[in-house]
Amino acid sequence: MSSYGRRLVWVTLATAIVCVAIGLYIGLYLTNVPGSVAAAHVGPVTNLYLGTVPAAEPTDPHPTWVSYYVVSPTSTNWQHDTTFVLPANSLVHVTIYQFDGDSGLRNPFISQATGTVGGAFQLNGKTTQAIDPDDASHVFAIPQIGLSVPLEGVPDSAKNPCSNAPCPLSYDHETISFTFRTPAKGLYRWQCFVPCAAGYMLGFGGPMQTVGYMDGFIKVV
Amino acid sequence: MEASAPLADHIKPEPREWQLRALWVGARMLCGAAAFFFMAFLFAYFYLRSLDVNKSWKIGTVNPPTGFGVGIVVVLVASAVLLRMASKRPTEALPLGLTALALALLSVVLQVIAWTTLGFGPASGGYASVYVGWTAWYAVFALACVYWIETQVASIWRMGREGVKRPRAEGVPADDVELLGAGLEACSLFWAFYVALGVIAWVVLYLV
Amino acid sequence: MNEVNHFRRVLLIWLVASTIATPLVIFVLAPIVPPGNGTVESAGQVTDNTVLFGLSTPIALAVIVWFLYAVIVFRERDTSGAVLDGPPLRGDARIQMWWVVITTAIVLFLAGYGTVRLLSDGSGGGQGPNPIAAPSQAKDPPLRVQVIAQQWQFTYRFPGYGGVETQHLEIPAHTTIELNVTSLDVIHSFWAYQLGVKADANPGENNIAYVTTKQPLTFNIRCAELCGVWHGYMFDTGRVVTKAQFAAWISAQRLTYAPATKSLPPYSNTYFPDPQRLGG
Amino acid sequence: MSAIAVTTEKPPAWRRLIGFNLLTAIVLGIAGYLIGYWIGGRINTPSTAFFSAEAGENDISVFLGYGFGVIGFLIGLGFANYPVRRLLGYPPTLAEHESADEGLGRYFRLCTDHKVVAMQYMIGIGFFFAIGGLNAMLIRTELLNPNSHVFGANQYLTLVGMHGSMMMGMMTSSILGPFANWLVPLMIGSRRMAFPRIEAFTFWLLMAAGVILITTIFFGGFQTGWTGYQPLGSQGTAGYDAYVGFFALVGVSMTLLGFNLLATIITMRAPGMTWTRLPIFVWGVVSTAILMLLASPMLAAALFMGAFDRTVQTAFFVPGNGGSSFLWQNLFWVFGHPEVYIVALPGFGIALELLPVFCRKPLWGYRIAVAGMLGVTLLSFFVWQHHLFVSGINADLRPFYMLSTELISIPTGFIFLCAMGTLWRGRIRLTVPMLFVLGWAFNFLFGGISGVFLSDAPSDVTTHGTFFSMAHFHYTIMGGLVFTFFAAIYYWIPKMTGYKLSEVLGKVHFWTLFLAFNATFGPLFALGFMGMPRRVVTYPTSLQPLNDWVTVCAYAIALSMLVFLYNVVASLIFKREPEVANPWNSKSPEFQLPTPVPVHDFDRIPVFDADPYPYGVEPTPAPTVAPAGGTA
Repeated sequence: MSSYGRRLVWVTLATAIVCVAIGLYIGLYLTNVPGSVAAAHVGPVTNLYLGTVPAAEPTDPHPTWVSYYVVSPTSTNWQHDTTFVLPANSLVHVTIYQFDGDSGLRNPFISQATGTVGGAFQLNGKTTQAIDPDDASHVFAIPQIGLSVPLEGVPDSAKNPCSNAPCPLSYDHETISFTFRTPAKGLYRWQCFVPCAAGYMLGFGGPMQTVGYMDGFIKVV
Repeated sequence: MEASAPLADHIKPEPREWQLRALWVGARMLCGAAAFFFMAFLFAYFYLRSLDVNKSWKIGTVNPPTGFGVGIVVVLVASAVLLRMASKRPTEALPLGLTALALALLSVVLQVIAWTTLGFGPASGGYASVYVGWTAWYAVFALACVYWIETQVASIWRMGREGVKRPRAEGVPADDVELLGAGLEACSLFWAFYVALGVIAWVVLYLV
Repeated sequence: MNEVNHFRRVLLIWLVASTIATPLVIFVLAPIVPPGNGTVESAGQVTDNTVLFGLSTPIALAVIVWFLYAVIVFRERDTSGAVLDGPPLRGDARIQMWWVVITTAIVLFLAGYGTVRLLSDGSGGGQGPNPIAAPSQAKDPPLRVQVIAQQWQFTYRFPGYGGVETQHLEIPAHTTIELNVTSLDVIHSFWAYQLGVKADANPGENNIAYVTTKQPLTFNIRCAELCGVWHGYMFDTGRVVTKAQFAAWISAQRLTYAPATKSLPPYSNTYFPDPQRLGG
Repeated sequence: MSAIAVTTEKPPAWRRLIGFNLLTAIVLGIAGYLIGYWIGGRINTPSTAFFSAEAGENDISVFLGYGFGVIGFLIGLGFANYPVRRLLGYPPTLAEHESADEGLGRYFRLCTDHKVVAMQYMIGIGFFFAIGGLNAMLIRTELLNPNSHVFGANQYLTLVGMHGSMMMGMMTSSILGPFANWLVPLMIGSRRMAFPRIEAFTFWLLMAAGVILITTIFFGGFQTGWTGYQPLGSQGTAGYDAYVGFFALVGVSMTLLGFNLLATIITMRAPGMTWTRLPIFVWGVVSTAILMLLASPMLAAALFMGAFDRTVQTAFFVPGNGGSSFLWQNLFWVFGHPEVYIVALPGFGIALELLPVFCRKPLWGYRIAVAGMLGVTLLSFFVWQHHLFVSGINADLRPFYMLSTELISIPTGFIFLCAMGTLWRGRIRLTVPMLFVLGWAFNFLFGGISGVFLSDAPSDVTTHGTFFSMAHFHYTIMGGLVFTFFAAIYYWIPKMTGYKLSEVLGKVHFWTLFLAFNATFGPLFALGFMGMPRRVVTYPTSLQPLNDWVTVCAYAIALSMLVFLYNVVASLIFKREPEVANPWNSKSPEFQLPTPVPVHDFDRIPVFDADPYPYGVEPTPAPTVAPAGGTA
């Protein structure tokens, strides 16, 4: 082969490798973005069922991380997605099956529910406005619309705690439910405010800073 | 390993004093870099101490291991003095250098023992952090110095055994004796400076 | 053509350009440069920016005119390929001296002016726990508001009103506000854009910034220091309202947040909530 | 050049791959990483509260993995051979693998020829520059729309941090690495660097650092930006360990690079090359090297503290435990501001070095230019707290830092004065390098003036931490450093490689880059004033049109870079038109040597009797350097 031809081959080869590498590189950034789930419509209100667990499934890339899940009404089917698609300007009834123990809040102010219809929520069927900040296990908050609901932790004395997802309702849990009005169309983020990321400084690393665990989006359509 | 080509005949060597001067200048510049490195720890010490955020400069009982501190500093100073003497007295360089080397190594060993017998952990507040960080990196670079001193001592030893070779082919115009002298001077100067930094660390960590 | 002519022509072009551009910049561009006229501090920043714009326009023009003139006029036009050299000018002590004098004068003026402006009222910047420049407090003590940053929202505490903590910020008009900015976790920065206020929120540190409000207005609050994954979403909208509205608002807030207020720690300049190191 | 060409038969290809070279280095690097990771796993005992076992990751493992990996990499390259020989007392040597017989192989192993190291730097830095640029494109893609995300919020922040770290960490050496290593020995009349092995070491260490930074993707990235503020950094996943490891190695590499250059320039100037005859580029290198030598160790120290916080659980930056977030800010910016000038000063040097050549005039005001550079060097150690005007830290010192920061514009002004003086009445030839120098002047002017807004504490309240400051430092670094970097490439690459670069493509590259650059970063000033903070994944909808415009222009920058890449590949790999020894009729020493420059540069160390700017002197004095006769 001529010297020119050889160079051509090398350069073409190098270009191809570089293009593949760039594709892989961008792909690495694009992956691990969790999918979105539409909330179920039951009657006039939209229902959203969520579950919180102390650890994700053993097959998860981060099996030790706490996480939110989308669950079926009877907590049988668990889906690891944290973008919830909700209809705009309508009431959404959220039910959260809370399987995690308590961690306590950094800012006790968040122990009070705000932004829900009626300014309160149902804790195991009991209307509650605020909980003891030290008993909080997680918070479901959409700061952009002022929604914030503390989730009571399963007491340490629980006999049958769930260690990782999926958790059927037979395990000890707290059921929190509330209704809120969705805002206009757009993308809103939600997060947890309890320093629940075990093993990270201030409890706010890892799952607290990774969309797909204790953070996600509300996609209002 | 050395695959370099010897200089061709028509290529004249560079001035012989260049490499000697480079060693002289290099040692002094390394002193500057080392000083700035440990200045960060000095700054951290006084900064955290003066802020005393959350009254956590010392959490619980945090007392430096004074006995080890004094021991380490004495050993370090002795080592630096001996190595400096070695560079000034070529005839006694080998025994002096060997002793300095042993003492330098001893200082690191003492430091390691001191860590295992500390009454506090790294998390016991600002002082504990600075103590652990500062002594750890001091020991790491002291080990690097131990290596440097060892190369000098080993060169003296080998030259004594194999005799002096006149100018070498690999582009070093200065002869072995000159290079050895310059290398030992640079090494001993930096080691002396480094030990001075250690004395400052000792004053700050144990006495202030 | 001799040197003096060139120099005079550059000077002339620069003078003309500056005379046209500088007023345009000062009177047209600078007033529309935010953060606007909403508070004493933001108005002060606009004034400050105007001065900087006004000064930098002729300076920038001087350099640009000089470069353009040189490149156009002194461009090599000999296309024969011969490489001809210019005159071997190696410097001129007089010009260098004047350059030093002029630039030093401008710089000292700017530093002096900035210092005066800064010390007059603090310019809305965070000044740490012991502010050196506070607005004149002749009439009444400033309203103290604590801004608590955490990952990832701001909440606000009013020590003068039973230590109530609120989700949003409303402040009265025509009042000097003392913002005490602190953080519960990492570094944030409280940036109230239209108020002309920016103060970093540091964990375990109290950072005080002053603002003197004027008319009612709505302002945007954003976090201006990277604080983690939702840094970009850490924003809020605050309002400056009349004093009466503020009184009504704050009592309503006290009522609404009574349950949460009970569990709050006593008001303090800084907070060190547990756990410090590890969560879980 | 080498007189003794050993004519042995070449061993087969597979045999040549075995030995101390890049391939071995990569294998040993990976092996070292695995060993370190394994050892770290042994150390970690979940019973102690100190280690964050619950996080499902082990920082000690990661750090030890990086450490052992780097050591394995360096051993594979052959960096351990000489130290072991010295350990056994064998006398010092200076050269390794400098023989031209080794051909391209030299570029893939430890080679102490300063020209080879320079070319290695050029390729290596260019590679990471491309990654940094790619990150920028991805960032701008994300910012196309405030309400829908291409990347996850944490992936976006990782991109921002990668872009910043890549550019600030790797590009710091973008001029000192390739150009100073290549030019300084030729300009001052020595054949080599004072410590050639350290020279090679800085390069390979930097490459290891760059690879470590890229591995952050596999550990979850880091969400702190290039400033790595604590305690946010300590919250991060193991991805932040990559940031710490990267910057610590960059700090070490920069310290040694500065050390080596400074030692060379101080001790190895040829007879007659007095301080006042040094080419101005060398003065730029001197001032930069001083900053590198003294400021970088503090960065390394700060990062070591951060690494300790994450592994052995010290509390340097944990406010509730006796540490302070301010400590990191102070230590980082004590390094960080000199760092900013580390990337600006070489640009000054190149601009002032090239202007005389293309104005056909001596450098106007040589001494004041030197004073300007050294003044910047000195002052840059006293300005760092202007990054902290609103942080609440030492607020009473703000007037001082305002003054010191604005004072630094005086020595910077000297550089402009000298540029303007050199242009005056010259015979200006608008070649591609000259265009880039003029582009530098224009961009840096606006970078400098916007810097005054940021240095003015009242004005800084609004502009701090916004796109305004982002635009400012892109004007100084991209508009300043990168433009001079390209000026240097177009000016010296023909000399370094011996092949011509296409002038037409060069001009296309310049004009597209210049226009796209200003169209991109100019509006960012406005965006900053309009309230857009840095590093945000979303922004008010009202700012979308301007952001979209910026994104489109940023893509234009990328296209412009592709033109450059095409030019390099087409000209240097395919066309290969030989370049004459002195294409610019420069009177600088390096252009008096034959092309390509022989391995040993000079047959005999030259004697200088003038500075390198004897333009316009009649009759033109003979070249100050006798050409090497070896090729004759």
